[in-house]
Amino acid sequence: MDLGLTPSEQKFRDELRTWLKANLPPKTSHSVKNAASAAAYHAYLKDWQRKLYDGGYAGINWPKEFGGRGATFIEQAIFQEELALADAPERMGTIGQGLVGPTIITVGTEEQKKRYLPGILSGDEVWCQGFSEPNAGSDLASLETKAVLEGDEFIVNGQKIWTSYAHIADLCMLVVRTDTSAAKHKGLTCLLVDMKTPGITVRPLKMMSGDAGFNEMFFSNVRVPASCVLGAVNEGWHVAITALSNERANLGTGLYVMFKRNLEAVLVQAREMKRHGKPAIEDPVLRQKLAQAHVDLEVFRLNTTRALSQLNKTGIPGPEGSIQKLYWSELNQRNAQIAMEVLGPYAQLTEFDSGRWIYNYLRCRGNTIEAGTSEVQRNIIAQRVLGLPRSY
Amino acid sequence: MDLGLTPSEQKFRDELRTWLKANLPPKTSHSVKNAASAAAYHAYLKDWQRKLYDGGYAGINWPKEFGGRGATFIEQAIFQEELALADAPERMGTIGQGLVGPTIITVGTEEQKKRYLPGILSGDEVWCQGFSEPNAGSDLASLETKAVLEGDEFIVNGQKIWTSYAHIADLCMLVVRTDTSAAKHKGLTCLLVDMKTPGITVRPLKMMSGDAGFNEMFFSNVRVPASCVLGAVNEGWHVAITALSNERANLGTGLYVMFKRNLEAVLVQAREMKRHGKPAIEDPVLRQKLAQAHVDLEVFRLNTTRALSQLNKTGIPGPEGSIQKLYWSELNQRNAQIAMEVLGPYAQLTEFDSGRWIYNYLRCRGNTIEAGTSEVQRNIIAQRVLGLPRSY
Amino acid sequence: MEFDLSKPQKLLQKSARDVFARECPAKRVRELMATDTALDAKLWSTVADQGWLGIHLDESHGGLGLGTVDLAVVAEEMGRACFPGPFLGTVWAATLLSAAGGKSKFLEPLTTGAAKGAVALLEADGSWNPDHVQLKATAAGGGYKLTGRKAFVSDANVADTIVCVARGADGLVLLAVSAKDPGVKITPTSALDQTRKLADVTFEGVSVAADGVIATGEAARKALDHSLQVATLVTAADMLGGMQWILADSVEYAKTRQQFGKVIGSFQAVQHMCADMLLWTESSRSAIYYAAWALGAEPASAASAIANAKVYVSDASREVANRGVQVHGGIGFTWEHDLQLYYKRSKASEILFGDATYHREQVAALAFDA
Amino acid sequence: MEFDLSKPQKLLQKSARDVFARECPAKRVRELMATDTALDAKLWSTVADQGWLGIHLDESHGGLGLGTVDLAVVAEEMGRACFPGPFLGTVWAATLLSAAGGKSKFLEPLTTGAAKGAVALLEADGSWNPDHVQLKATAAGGGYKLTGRKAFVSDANVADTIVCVARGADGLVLLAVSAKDPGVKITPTSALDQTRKLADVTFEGVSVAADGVIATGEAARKALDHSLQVATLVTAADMLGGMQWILADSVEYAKTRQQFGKVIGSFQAVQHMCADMLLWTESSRSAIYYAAWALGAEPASAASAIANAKVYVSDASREVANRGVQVHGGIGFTWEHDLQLYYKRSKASEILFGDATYHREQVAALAFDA
Repeated sequence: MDLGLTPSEQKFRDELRTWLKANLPPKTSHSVKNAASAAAYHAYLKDWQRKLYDGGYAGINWPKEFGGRGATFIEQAIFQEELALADAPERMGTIGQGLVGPTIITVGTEEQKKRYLPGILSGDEVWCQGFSEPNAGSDLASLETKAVLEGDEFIVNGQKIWTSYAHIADLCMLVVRTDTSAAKHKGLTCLLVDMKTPGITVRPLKMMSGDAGFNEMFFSNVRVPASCVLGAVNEGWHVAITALSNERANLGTGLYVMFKRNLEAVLVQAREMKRHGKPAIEDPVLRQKLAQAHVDLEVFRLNTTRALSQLNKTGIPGPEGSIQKLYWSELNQRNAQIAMEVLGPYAQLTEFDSGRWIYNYLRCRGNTIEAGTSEVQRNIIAQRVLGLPRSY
Repeated sequence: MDLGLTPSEQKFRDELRTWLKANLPPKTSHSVKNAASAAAYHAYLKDWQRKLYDGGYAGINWPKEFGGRGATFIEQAIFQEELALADAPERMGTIGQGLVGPTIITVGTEEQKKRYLPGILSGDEVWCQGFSEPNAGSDLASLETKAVLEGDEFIVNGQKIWTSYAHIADLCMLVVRTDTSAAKHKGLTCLLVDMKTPGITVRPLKMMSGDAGFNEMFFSNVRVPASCVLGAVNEGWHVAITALSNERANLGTGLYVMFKRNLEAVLVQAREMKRHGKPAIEDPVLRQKLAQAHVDLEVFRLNTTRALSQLNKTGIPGPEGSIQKLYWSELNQRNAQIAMEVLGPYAQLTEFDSGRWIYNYLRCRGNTIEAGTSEVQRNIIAQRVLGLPRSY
Repeated sequence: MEFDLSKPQKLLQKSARDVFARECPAKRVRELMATDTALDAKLWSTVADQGWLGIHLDESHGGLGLGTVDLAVVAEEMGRACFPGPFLGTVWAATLLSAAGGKSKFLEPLTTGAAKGAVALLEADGSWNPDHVQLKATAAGGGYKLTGRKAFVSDANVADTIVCVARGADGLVLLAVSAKDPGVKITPTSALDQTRKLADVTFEGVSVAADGVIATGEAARKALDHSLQVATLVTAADMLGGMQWILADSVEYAKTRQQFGKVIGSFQAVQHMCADMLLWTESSRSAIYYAAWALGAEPASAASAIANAKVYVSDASREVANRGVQVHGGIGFTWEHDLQLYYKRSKASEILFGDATYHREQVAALAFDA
Repeated sequence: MEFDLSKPQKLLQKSARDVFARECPAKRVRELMATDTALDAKLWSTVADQGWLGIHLDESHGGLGLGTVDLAVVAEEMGRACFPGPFLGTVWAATLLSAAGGKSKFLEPLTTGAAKGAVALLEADGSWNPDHVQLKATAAGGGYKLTGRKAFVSDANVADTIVCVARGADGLVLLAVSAKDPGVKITPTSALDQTRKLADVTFEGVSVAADGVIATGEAARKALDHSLQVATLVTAADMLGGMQWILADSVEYAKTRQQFGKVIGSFQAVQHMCADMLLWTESSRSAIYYAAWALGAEPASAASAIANAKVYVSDASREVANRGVQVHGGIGFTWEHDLQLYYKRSKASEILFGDATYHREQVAALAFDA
């Protein structure tokens, strides 16, 4: 057991730090919250992705033959951590690089690899992911969006929901039903769809916070060439599962830094806010809660590190990802509540501290729902890790 | 809404208090924990039950025609509360008076009423309840103890478990399977069995605390006259459910006083124990926990009172009993944990405060299991109160 | 003993529920919360006409002469409807003026609906404990001069009358001012719950004449404490109505939404969430109804009953709201679903008059230190 | 970076597991716990022969020269086996003597198994904070005189050597005495966990010669703090082994026990309990392994890593034990089921070296006040 970095890991980190110091763009005042500046914000993010690409930091865990860096999972984690520590801009290419690209590498044709991988790495093409539907949330296999083959084109009709980036994406990894007579899991196909194809409508979906974090996508007689099938026809379930376990392999290294920053910001408040006439940080009751937040976060870091170390050996993301997901989603909710308690009446003000606390408190409710509810994660752990029989 | 007692309720309480002052027996040094004095202890309890009977306080909610007092549910609750407040001895006749008697009154024959009810009221005959089996805990309908009719006798073979009082009981309300070909619920019969019948063996069952709170009962070719069927043959499920809802109607008024006393005893400790060099009761963190214990207990009292008031109107114990059971069992576990935290290292000593804290901590684990697990209670609430569909 | 609403109280409940169902559906709530005031003049006069603004106050003080249980019944229905507007501020102010003797000229307009009210208590430290009030009231003539800032004042943005809790030479001073008085500056603040607005109130050397002096010293504290209990009750009952809505809506959703070929309400995990929601809601009801009763019938238990209730309901209401979102899944997390209205109002109410931690300390002081 | 046991550590783990499976089955645990000492001479010499009593100590101090991770590996297996006897007291005492310089004549017998040890820290107030130690050590000749009472001393009933933490004129004093020294009185106390015994130790004017003075002042505090960290690690790792046993046993039971015509492990409620048990167990493992590593490799993080681990594990272990009983139902609540052994040991360990609340305050001091 050695939790220190190996010399090569250290070298990777040091080079990255040096690179970041030289290449990190200045902060932008643009943001998606302001429709007027959203376009400028996206251009800014595209520039950043291009810079990462030019620096050799795009798709860092992809095999070298596909333009990646062939980095280990641990280096990937270091990468995410360093970006977060440097407060780097978000990466618009995460769905392409983390989810779509690796899946194309695994099951795509040579043509598909040539056509799509470069654009993912350079950030020139932004991807979104069309899995969930209004009636297929936790139960993905129930999806109803249909694709019928006519000649060498699929005609797609239906609706997707919870699609991040759909409003700016160039391409979509879409799962559709191609065989309605087969059993639920067996009639699905994965399509790589150009978002400019006629018949696609994207509508922003407002969250309870009032922000538009997701979209709905509507497909009306959208024609997709048969060459855009990823994997085989009616093998879409397998492709989707591959994509999702690639996503889970991420394991939340970047999240840790984000949560840690939140806690640090709460501590800043706890030093300024008063409780019983003294700084809140000195209040024994709040100290207990803040200490628990600190412990939970530290355990999250350690769980993640341990899982990464495991993944680094086996190379295969397993159901352990469910443990991480379950842990961080509930941790983030607990800690958001603790933040509210520290802030007292200030907690509710939308203008206080740029409204980050309210946003955080409301946003985190989605954590135990998105990417598999906590209930589904517990089922997965019980059944696939502990070997208990299916419950339904 | 009026939470004060009505004049007649007040009169009942005042008379009872007066009676208790005159009739409460002195504390005994005997106890079941000491095998040598157990017999003396039981004699003491029998005397007490006899005294209650003579005073008109046995079966107080039974109809007057069967020797009861015809008291309301609220008077019954007052009765339990006053006994607890006076620190009266436990009532050995609870199973007979609360569970068996009311069921005999509802479904028994005239002969059965004449034969059994007087002994229950006077306390001359102690009852136990043979429902649970090793393979039929939460799933009562799966019980396997068999009874086969031979002439005018049933021959009983099988095993029961978790039987309180079996080692001293004179009679047992036993549920057995009389039709193995019928669906689970439909082949059961309830028998009233003399515990002196040859073939019955009782073995004490030690709890994890080391105390023998329950028993196992073994039946080997036990012959029970057919006249001892309570209700109809193969109608035992219905009879058992009637008995259990009579038990639930109890709603835990006596428990409240017991829990309240526990909390008061914890507070006494919290005033004496030191934390950070000051009385533990002044420690802000422990104060929060103790205050929560106080609130939870108060809410339990109010829930119980409200349910009683409801029951007093409708007369029918409903699934709301599940809410009370769920609430008090989990409350008692939380508060036992708080007690342990207040006591610190003293918590674990078997000689400290007569070992009551360890006993309480271990014993309360059974609360969420006995008389229907918390999981079963939540199922009942979801399905019978909220109308959600069956989950299995 | 009868632990249930009386027949007239049940009629009142039904009548309130009908009024809000008719005049304040979710669509109307959304329209109103998008405004600066969240106030609908017609809806407000309906409430005023029913006498609900002074339902629990003596007839001699312009009230209906019913009790705090009746007030709780109305507040619960407001919570169930997410009723927008300045009910809380107005009732709090009226209760305070009534508790201080009921002689103030400011009282009657509040109970008749002619004026809206607010009580300015909190300051920059956000403490609900009146001991921490620092805003200065300097005796001047027969009245006072007020200088300082109050924060998180419920309904101040539409209030005609603001009762300011200030510190004078001899303890607390309660001073009623008109929102239009020179030197009174009201700045709305944008907050989570858009159905009940908050504002900062600044007093820049505001002169309060003798008839604005409501109470001073011990009398002021006593009236303030009682009014805080009543206002906390209103808030807790409002939360109960919200919990009831969320529970009912979640159970309904669980009965119809299908996943994995079954309605989700048949999954044990969902069933158990719903069962817990019921347990918390009904336990809250017990605590709140009892507090409402004690506040009228057993004043010696009132402080403790209110603190108990606010501890329990603050946590229970949050958990019910959280489970409500979880049972709904993604849709419960959207702007378009009405759950968000209740979710936010619940959170704001958790904070109002002190959260569970604050009231646990009150409970401890009352129960352990006596 | 490699966050996993090394190959030799995995071999050690297997070897320890095999030893305890062979020589310390539950039946033997039950026999031993019914004795006054919980000590099995043969089992004890097996452990001693393996070098486990000083596995983490320098070879120059009579140890094996491995690290705290290896110690944790052994302790985890002891927890999994509910290993009875004075391992904790002996390792704690040996670690303390080693940390204080390793020169004491009392040290080697502890690591070889020739002597059993105990550290007497707690007093009547039950505080784990060394600042609260009051027992007086009065300088006398080259040594000290000890008078006072220590409580809750792990393994004192069979200890040959007792290290007493006392207060001298210049701060803490660590004094090693023989259990047979005149004036040392050991009174066993009966407690929840019968596998690891506790005792009161009274010092009635006990004379400690110069060679019994282990350390004083700053040096004493430093050695004590380090030994407390190591002993806390041993306890936490022991808890981890227990959690692992309870989890495995509960999952196994859930796979076979039938109710309502199905194995109970197919019910979502049971599945979710088991999933939570796994989450708590694995998270505890992360926290404990990290603390074990930091204690050796990154001393600056050790205090914080240990406090973090004890916070997390104290709560997690209790919850795993509680869920374990709940999954088992009635049978898990009986004396005859081995779950009770683990249940009680878990609770005793939760208390040992301070519960979660105590360590949360340590975490806060280290993380927020620096």
